[in-house]
Amino acid sequence: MTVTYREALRLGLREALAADERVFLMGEDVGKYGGTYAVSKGMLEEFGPERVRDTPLSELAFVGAGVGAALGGMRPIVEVMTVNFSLLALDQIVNNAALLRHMSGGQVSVPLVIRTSSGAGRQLAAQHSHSFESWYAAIPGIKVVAAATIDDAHGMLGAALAEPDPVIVFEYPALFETKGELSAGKVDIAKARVRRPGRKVTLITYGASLPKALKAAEELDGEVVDLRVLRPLDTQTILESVRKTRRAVVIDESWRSVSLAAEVAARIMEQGFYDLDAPVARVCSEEVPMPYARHLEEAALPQPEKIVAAARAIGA
Amino acid sequence: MTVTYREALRLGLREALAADERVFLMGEDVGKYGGTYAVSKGMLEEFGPERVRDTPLSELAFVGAGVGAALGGMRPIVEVMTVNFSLLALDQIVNNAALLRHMSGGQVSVPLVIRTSSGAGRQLAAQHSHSFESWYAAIPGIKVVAAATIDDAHGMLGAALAEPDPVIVFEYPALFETKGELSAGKVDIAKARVRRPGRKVTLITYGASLPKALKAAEELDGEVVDLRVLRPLDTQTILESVRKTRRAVVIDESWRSVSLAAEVAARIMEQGFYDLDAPVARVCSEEVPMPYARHLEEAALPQPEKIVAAARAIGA
Amino acid sequence: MSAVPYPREKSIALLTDMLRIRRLEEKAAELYGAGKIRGFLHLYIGEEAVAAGCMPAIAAGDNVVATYREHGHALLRGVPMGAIMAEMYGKREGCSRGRGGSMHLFDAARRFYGGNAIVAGGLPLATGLALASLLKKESRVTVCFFGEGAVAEGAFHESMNLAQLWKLPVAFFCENNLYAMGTALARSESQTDLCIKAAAFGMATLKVDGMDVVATHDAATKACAHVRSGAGPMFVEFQTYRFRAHSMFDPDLYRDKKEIEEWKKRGPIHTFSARLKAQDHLSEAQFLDIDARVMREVDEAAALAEAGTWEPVEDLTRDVYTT
Amino acid sequence: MSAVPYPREKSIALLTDMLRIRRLEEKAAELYGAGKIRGFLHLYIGEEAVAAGCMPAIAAGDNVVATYREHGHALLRGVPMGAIMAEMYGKREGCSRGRGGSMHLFDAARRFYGGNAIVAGGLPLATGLALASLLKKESRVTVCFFGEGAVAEGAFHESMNLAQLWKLPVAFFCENNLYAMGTALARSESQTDLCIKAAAFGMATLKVDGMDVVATHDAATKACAHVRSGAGPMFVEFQTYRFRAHSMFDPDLYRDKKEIEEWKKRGPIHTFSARLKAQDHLSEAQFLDIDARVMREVDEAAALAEAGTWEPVEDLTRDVYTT
Ligand SMILES: Cc1ncc(C[n+]2csc(CCOP(=O)(O)OP(=O)(O)O)c2C)c(N)n1
Ligand SMILES: Cc1ncc(C[n+]2csc(CCOP(=O)(O)OP(=O)(O)O)c2C)c(N)n1
Ligand SMILES: [Mg+2]
Ligand SMILES: [Mg+2]
Repeated sequence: MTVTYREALRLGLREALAADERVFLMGEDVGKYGGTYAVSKGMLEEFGPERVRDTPLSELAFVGAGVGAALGGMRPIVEVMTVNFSLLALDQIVNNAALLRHMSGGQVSVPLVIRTSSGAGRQLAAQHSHSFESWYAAIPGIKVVAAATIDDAHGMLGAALAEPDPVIVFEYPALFETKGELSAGKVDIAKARVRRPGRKVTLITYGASLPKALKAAEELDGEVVDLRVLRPLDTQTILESVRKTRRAVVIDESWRSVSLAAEVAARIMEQGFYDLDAPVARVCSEEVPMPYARHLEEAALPQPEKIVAAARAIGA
Repeated sequence: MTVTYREALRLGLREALAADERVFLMGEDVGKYGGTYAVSKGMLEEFGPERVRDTPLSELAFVGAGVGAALGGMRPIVEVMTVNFSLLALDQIVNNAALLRHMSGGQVSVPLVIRTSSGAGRQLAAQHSHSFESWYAAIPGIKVVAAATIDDAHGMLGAALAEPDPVIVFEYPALFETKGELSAGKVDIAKARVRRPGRKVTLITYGASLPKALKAAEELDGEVVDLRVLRPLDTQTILESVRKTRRAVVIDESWRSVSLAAEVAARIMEQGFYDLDAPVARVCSEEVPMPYARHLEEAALPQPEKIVAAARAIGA
Repeated sequence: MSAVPYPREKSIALLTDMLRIRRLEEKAAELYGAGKIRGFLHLYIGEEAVAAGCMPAIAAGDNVVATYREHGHALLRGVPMGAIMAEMYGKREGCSRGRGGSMHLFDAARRFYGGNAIVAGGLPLATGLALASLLKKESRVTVCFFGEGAVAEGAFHESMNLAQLWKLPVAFFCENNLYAMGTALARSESQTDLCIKAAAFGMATLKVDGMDVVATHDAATKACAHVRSGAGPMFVEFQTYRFRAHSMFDPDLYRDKKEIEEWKKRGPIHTFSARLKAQDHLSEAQFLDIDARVMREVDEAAALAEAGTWEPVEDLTRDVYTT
Repeated sequence: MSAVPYPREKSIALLTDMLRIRRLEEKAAELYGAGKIRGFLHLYIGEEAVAAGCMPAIAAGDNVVATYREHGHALLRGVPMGAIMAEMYGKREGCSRGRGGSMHLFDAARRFYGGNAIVAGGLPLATGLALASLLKKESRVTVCFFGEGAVAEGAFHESMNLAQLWKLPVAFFCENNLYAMGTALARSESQTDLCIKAAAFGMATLKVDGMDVVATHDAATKACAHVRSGAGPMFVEFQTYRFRAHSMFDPDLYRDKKEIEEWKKRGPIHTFSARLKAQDHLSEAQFLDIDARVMREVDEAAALAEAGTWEPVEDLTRDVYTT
């Protein structure tokens, strides 16, 4: 079946609500409006206002309420419109969702799923365009996944709901119109995946940068690793590829400094140093608040040409 | 003059308030209580309630009010008791303090200084012990400094207030009782500093880990670089030292994944790869919410022995 | 239909202001369709009486903080229409140099502090601007516009408390258009009388018909005088309605078409025009003449934007830091 | 001095509960001085009538969420004193396995969800627990304790609105001891009548003398019945006072010693004892006997903590994830 990324998300969401009575969705405009990106369109009608709950603009409280509802035996899916607004809820995500299990000595689990969207590319300017996956990937106690493909857009939510611990699922508006084949099977949320085999350089990425890396790989005979799971990182898959290609470029839409790309580079350094023929390179967003003007936004983001140039610069 | 780190902070604060009428301090319990860590003790009496303002428990609003007051021509010093609570204010720090200048096309500056404390070591458990310097160091538009010495505890605040842009000054309760000589001069907030010369390995760190690194360096003939400025990083000083020692260990109290230590390692990789005789190693906090029990807390944190072991493991 | 209690000139100015917003935004919508303007575009059409009534009540030395639905506020604060249009195009001639776009119009010289797109994010900012005025003993009012959706946010609560506790010179102007995106007020607030919420902080409040530019102007005048007198902050609820969808992406399926039609009957421009006509302060010819002038201004603005230049890509990272 | 309207047995139980908190905390303070307990230790001494009155009104199936000043709440919820003391020691036998310490007492089996040390951070959690009950159609009340300092936080505002909007079965029990660390209520809230703040959400409210265990017990009973009936949330303000400093680090210089002395006259244990004695429900000998029993419990708890074991360092990273 050929579907768009958005349809895949919607299918996954409907299946999740249909499969388990404990699952419910809450967030701003998920119901009557149909979801900012129309992902939850039709769900209110299908599952009713108890299970598809529009919330007031109160990110801190409704994310925290998700933590509480998870403690109380439900399987909440909390939607935060964009990761930019999630900063308002970060206290509840870090200090409650992530810590409660450990600080109670292992007595409780918090099976909360947070869905949020990330990334630029639609000229939404500085307060709506940043990528904070890197921060979430730094927090012990939560898992973080990023859906870059049709199958992951469809399947990651269900896999996240099967986890006993908090999972943040990143979705990418820049990919919403992409189309592809939906396979029948389930997806894991444990492993990175090689999306394209190649010989000359490993391109490591996630989320909306995956198509850009794939495009660059054509020109480079590059192997493309889609991280998929940003916490805990699947270091093994990365290292296996690097061992083969001996060169790596990490592509990450985060600002460069202290990005997930830095972590990947540091791990390759620590565990694959002697496999490298050249230093690991990074292609990240420029260190600038995302500008509105299209040409500036494009210049601020990772692009296939920059990836190719970075790979060439390390000899690929 | 021999003073404690706390006294140095207090001196710096008093000088800042005395030097410029536009400077004022606000935060929870900075006034009547005298500051959680007694840093602002006596300031209310000396400078009055207009300029030493106790705030309600409202991190988001009073940090945001600091941004506004800076726009309005003041030089606010906003104290957030610990960096853990700063998560509640992160939206204002990122989406206003850091972005306003750029998203207005360079029309405004936000000369706001945020003082906050960071780090573990006093058995305050998971909600009061984490280090989020790494996150702040990732944000374009702000500067981030960490005071690890008596002189920096004294001088960084004044230097921060001289900046036209937002600066976050990290202070370390674990160091509050340390004593040392206070020199007369001003400090810059531009460069890292070599705190101890050495030949065999470069130990790169900041904040409360500095004394640990210095201790480890004794045993290792290590050179210790105190980053001091966490954003923008002074890569040059790091590279110069690594060029000499050919080995580096980065010590960072953050959780290991996506830490500032990762960034330092990535930069050394990018710009100093061919100077290295071995991979850069990291000694960070274990990826666990900080436990209360003392022996577990100690085990979770970087310690001199771990630093020595990490350096030995890369051949130093 | 009550008579407008203002001298004709003042009334005509208010009418012209409303028309300027309306025509600017109609043009913006058209240009959005043509792909000249991108990103989010939030139209103020239907709500013009609020900005038009408030802005003349706000002194040149006062501060204004607004939201992403701020074309009208920026325009009437004095930002040239061409600079606004160029900003929406992303051109260097834009009032935020093309960095901000529709949601982030800024004009520091006119003390117009955005264009803030985090809901309720402007309230702490306004509170701080007012704190600066208090500390500097300036007789400056800070006016903060925001939608009723913002009232649910913690930032609202914390800011209201700080402002009232410290008696800050800030006016909170809540544009209650009944919807936050697709969420009706009654579906997001347990207490739908927003003045009761504000009064619970001990704050002075006013509730006014936001479709009537006379009412909004009088309320804003009162509020600014109250705040300027040192009596502390004030909260004003403007009851209004947006005639268009939330943004250009919104299919607008969550409200009754009849409801929209009912509100349109109260449209601020035609009702005010009718009153002026009834009292012989306006003729149809005069209206058309004003409108033609406004349309010329709009066309010139669009032409300026069209002719504007792109920031060189090499300058991408300028203005992240001051130095 | 009004008579206590309860059967003697019930009164004695309330008295005993208050004493158990008092003696446990006095011991904890002593052990803190001895370096056995570390980190932050926040004593509840003076406020015992609140937890003691509330806990018997809360059913076994209900949920309780508390703050870092929660020894009393945990104890009266049924957490064994030894498990509390061991937790403060950081021992494996502690109710949070030594991971939490004084600020993070947990007992999932007793539905005691902390021990939360981010001020107001427990309110969203409690709101969510109540939401789960609503969705699961359980007749379960969630009771959330917090200090008056929390009322200024955005989390309070957002949670109150959600709870009332959705008519959630949650009781907000605000322990107003007049100070948040060194900040007096009047210096942090523009509106110091907290019930007015709560009522602005349309929520039912009660204000009660938090020094009188009869008053607290009756109020908590009423509130839980209200919430359990499906009538929606309720806010109760308990007016109380802490006799000790905020934490062991606090030099307590921000309040008048006379003020403390005045409040001590209203101390919940001696006033309640006096009433019971006046109505012949208690003799001095009986009091001493109860106290001796309580002291034995405290000594046993301390002994258990002392004899407790340390979690092996190899287990440092356990319980970060469930799997
Ligand atoms: C913190 C935050 N959450 C969500 C959004 C997405 N969003 C943008 S506008 C809006 C509705 C705001 O409604 P209201 O405050 O009533 O203003 P209006 O658009 O009606 O003028 C929402 C939910 C946002 N920008 N910021
Ligand atoms: C969000 C946050 N800000 C600040 C603190 C530091 N702090 C701990 S307790 C406290 C005072 C809280 O007062 P209140 O809510 O009245 O409770 P009480 O201590 O009086 O019981 C403060 C400021 C914190 N723990 N969390
Ligand atoms: Mg609205
Ligand atoms: Mg209190």
